[in-house]
Amino acid sequence: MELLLYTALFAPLVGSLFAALFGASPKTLLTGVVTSLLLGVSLVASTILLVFVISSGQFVHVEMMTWITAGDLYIPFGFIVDQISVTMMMVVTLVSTVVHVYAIGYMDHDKGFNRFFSWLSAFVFSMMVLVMSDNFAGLFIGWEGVGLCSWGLIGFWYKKESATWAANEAFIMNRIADLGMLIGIFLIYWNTGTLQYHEAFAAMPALETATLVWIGIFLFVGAMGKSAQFPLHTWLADAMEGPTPVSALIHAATMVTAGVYLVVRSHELYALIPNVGLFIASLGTFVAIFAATMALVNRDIKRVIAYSTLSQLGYMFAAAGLGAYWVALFHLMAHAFFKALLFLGAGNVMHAMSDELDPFKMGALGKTMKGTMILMTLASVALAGIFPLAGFFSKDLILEVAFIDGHYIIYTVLLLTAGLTAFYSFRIIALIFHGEDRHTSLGFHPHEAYKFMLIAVTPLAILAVIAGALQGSYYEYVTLLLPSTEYHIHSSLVYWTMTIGTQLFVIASIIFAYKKYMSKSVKVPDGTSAMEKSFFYKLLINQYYIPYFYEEYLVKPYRELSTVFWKQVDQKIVDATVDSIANVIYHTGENTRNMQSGNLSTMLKWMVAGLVALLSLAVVFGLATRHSDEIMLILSGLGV
Amino acid sequence: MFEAIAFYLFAFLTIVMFYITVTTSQALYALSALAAGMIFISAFFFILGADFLGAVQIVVYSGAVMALYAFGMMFFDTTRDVKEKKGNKYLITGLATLAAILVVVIVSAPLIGENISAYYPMTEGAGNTQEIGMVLFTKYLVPFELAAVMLLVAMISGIVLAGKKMDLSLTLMSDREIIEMREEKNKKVLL
Amino acid sequence: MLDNILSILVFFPAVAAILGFAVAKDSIRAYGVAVAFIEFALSLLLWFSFDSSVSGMQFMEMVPLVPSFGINYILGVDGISLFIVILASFFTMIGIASLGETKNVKNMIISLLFLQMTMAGVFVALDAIVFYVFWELSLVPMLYIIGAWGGPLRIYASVKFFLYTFTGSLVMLVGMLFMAYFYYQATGTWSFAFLEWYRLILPETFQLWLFGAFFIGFAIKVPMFPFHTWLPYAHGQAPTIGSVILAAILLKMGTYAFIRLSLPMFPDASVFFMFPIAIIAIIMIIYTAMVAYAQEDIKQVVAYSSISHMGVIILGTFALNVEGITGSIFLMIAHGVVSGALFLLVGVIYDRRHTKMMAEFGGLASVMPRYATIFGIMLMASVGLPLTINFVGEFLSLLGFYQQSHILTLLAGIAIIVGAIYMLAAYKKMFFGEVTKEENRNLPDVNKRELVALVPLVLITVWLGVYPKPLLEPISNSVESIVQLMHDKSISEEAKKRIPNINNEITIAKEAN
Amino acid sequence: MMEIGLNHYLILSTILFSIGLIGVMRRKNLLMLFFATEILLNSVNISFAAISHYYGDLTGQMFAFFVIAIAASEVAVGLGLLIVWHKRHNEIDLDLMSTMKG
Repeated sequence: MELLLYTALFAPLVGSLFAALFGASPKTLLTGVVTSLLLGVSLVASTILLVFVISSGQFVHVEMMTWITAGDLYIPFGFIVDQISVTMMMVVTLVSTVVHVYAIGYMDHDKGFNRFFSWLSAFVFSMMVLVMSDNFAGLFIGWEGVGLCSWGLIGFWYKKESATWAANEAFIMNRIADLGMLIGIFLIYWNTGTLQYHEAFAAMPALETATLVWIGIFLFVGAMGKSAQFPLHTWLADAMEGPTPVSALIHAATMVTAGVYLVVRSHELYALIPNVGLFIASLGTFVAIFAATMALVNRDIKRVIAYSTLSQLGYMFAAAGLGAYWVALFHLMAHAFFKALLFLGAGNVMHAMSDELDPFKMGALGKTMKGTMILMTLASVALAGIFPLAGFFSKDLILEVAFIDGHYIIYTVLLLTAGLTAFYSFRIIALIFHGEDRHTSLGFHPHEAYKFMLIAVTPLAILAVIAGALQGSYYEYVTLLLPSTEYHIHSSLVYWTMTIGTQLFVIASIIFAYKKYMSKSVKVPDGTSAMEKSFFYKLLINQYYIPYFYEEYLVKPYRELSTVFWKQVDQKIVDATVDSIANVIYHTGENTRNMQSGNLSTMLKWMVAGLVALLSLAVVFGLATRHSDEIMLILSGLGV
Repeated sequence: MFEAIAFYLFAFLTIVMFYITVTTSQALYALSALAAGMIFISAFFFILGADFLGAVQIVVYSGAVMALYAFGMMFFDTTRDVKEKKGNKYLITGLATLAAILVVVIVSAPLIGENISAYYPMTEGAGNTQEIGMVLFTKYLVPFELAAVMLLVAMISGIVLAGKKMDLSLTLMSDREIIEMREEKNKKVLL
Repeated sequence: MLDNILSILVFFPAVAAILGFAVAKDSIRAYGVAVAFIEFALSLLLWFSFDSSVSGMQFMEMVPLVPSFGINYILGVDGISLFIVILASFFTMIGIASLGETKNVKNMIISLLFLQMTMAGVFVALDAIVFYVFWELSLVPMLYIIGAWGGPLRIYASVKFFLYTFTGSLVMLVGMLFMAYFYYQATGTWSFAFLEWYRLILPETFQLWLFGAFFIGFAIKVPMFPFHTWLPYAHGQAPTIGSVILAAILLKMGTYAFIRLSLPMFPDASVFFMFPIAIIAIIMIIYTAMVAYAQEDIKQVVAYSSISHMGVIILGTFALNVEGITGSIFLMIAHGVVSGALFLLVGVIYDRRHTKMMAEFGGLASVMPRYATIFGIMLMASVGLPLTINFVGEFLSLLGFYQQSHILTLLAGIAIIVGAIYMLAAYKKMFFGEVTKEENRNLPDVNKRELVALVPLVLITVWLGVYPKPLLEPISNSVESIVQLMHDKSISEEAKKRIPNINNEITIAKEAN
Repeated sequence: MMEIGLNHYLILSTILFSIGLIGVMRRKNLLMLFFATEILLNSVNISFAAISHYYGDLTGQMFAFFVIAIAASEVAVGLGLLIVWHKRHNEIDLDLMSTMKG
């Protein structure tokens, strides 16, 4: 089993290094194929591990080697495969294999083909480290590693100013959160004396609640960054500057869910501090609706999907915060499948439309891109949570959890969000694939993507459809580790009313979206319609002015303050002080030069003056030594 | 009693003479006053029982040094006034007094403060000259010889320095000649 | 041979430098590389024969110099100094090997070899006077390197560098003399040996004053805010090799001296000044990082980033526990490698374009992909990404200080944010975007000679990031003994509380097992 | 008052020393400068002799003796230099000697 573990872990790294060897050379299909194959190997290994974990109910735990030791601190490279991590491993390897294969087609014409695969595989490796590590430090390695790869992949087209800007923004925002995470790790170490999960969690019940609350908060701050929770959410939408496979893999299926993974992994901690959990749930709920509203009006397909991701992450946090960790994990898994599918579909559309992203300029693409249309519609249905697709099982469960726990506000908001989700999902579906043909007049000639790309994504489509069916068995095995809170609404009447009510609400939203955006009156907006002039539209299209706020009140002041520090403080105060000391000495010399007039008479006078000074000193010191005892007495009296 | 009268008398005379020396504008007066002062100082030495020192004082100062000065002055145009720029009189006096007091304080402090015993006590029954001879040629033999060498060196250097170009006499030259000579020299310097 | 290996390490380069005057100009480069390589091999030999399990001094040598005043020539090495010595010889080798076209190359190499002597001397000297002599001597070759091969403002920069650090060291010298005098008062014999000074328990007021005197000397060297302004000038004007050695080794002298002298000699004062110094360190971290962000010259960015990182090192040092001090020593080495590499990288581009202004570049990633890759790796190391060398040190330093103060560590942790900001901004300006300047379009990528210098650094960066144990173990051992010494020596309650008692913890751990 | 003690001599010496110093500082005539230095030396000689007398120690006299020797040498060399200077510049005014201007 150890060998399998290492295979699953290091195969992507080998792939990455292999691709890196060709990094600077022109495109070779080889890199894409090799990395994909190695990921396939990793996927197979993960699957075998999954089967092992399911069948035996045991963990696979290895300690590869020591990483850091100093004093009492001991951090090994340790890896663990248990129910939680193997779920994540499956999600990661599966989605990334699909994305790799897809990307061979997608990045076909790109000059940085080899570089792309190197980064992408490196990302998978980091993600594997993140989920498989058996301690917080190892988690942090993966945590930062995925941040790095995300930086490299968002800024993959480094000639584009917006891409590099977004890459830096993502990295820095993540760093802010990572600081919180780091502090959380420090707190854990100094309070429990270890960073190993099982030891640390075992020691936690003995700690004071206040300490636990701080640990919980700081770890969650880390999770907020990676999972782009408010107020650190702006980077995710900007990250859409990266190639679409990247968006599918990193910014939908895997990396952004790392925060959720962290909370799930630390469930023993959060179970001790339900108040923090409630805060997490509230924030998640807020982000769910907050992001969904922004998705309503956006005119960029990828951004809409990004906001949708954000919204779904909110759902996951809501579930995790309320203590339904397995539900969160389940939704994470289901979401990974259909969201990656959605993104990859969007990638096809983008390709077809020569990187045009405005759905209002498309319309009726369904005629030329049937395969993509089916896939995306499927993903959207799953996302909207229609029975019997994956989204229904996972999302409905979250609503139930909120309802049963008595958090009706959370429930109501999440329900509302479910409607919004359905609306914006089908808004873009309708705009892209149905309605009037708006693109031909703009000079676009769309074409369907390569066949193998479509085939590559079918596993995701299948999973998006059937994942819900796995709920029962999934529950069985994952609750071996996670708290087995099963949610049953006692009255079946209430249960059915709720479920059917939700379904009807969602379907109504979908129909509304279709109605609105399939009509022939849909035009490319030009900023003249009444809706576009309304306050809410402006608020939403500008993302609640939050990026503007960050730019104006954080970035700019930082830049200006930096310049002030350099030009004013460092040069005009600190350095000038030093120089002025030197200048005083220099000018003293320059001025006293006149003393050396060369006039013997004057010099004699100075000589006498000097003699007097020296003699006086001699007398003073003579007296001082003679009376040193008395002087010491006086000085000590003065407290010197 | 007699000692006191002698002290005050010679003290007064010495001070007056030296005062004249530093204040007069006539070099010749100054020289004469200085010579007189030197002789009066030797009186103190006699009073203090340092007979040999007194004799040396008269011989060396009033005899040798004064004679040297007198000869030296022959080279100079002593009649020509050197322009005395009057500085701040009080400052100079103050500085001078302060310096003098400090010197004396430092020198005398250990004497007053502690009872120091004689390093080379005077020998009973021997005359001052004899005593000096005994100490000088035993304990201070090396410094004495060094002083002798030093005097020799000084003598030679004096001769060499003063004896250069003895054939030239500025006093006998006309002003024009002097100016010409200077210019020549400046040229050399410049070259 | 092994008995005198430290003396050989110190004086071999000096002797070689003197002989170097006789070497022909054409072959001086090969000669320099050979000497530096032998020196490096010797330092490696030192490492291999070093017993990691011993926490005290090893390879001690002693020759009396002025016995009546207790001035002796004492050398010794422990886990704290070992790796800095190796780093010094390593960088001298790398520096000479990568030396580009330079005028008066002979003088440069001879200066570097002399510098190597002083650097090795500082880190192995165990007698205050010998230490001071090497400490001051190190200024001379550096002064010459900056003054003779520097940029347009080189005279100003070199004089500033010299006078500033020299002033500080004079205050330190006064402190040392007073320390020796106090030792004489207390024991009746004169001694300048560090190990004997360690044993002396000073009254708290004396500790405070002496700590202050030493602090000024060290703080200027580090350089700590607000004594840092000589550094940007020195780096800005120095030739590449000068900056590399300055950043990699010379700055470490200050932080090393804190650990070697201030902490074990003045434990109470260290505790007393812990928070003021931590606050200075935090100002250093954030303030200089912001200043670095505002720079237009890439070399200045790296220079200011050095100061910022030195702040973390100081913070780790004053954590006063094993984790923190071990981390700070490791970070010294890490920072040496990374900033040295960054300065080399800046030198690479400067050789090609003769400018260091970032506005002159842009889009280099497509022109010089290998250069961009190495720069990127070093940048990520500088930012402190896990599995690079810097992370281990930064993590341990901050972790250590967290025990002392939570809030201050949180503030200091901003380092990882601001560090990312200026580094990424600089990288973006230089490497991303379209190639805008015509001159940049055909720049050659890194050549073989540069790769010889850079690749080992990259390898070390990753190797020690993944597997830092070979370094951490001896360092940690030696640090434990110092921390224990501090705990035992400290007088005040506060200090006893702040400085952990290792023995206790070890026994507790054993019982628990 | 009538009993002459060491202090009297010291005071006298002080006065003479002051006079000498005043001369050194005020006179611009180089020759006068030499005279003033003679006064300084002599004033010190008086103290030496007096201390020697009152403490019964010959060292003071020895010192005075050497001082006289030095004074003699000084005059010899000094006058020689003075003569050279005068020959060259035809003046012995201190204010005109300023080649040492810094």
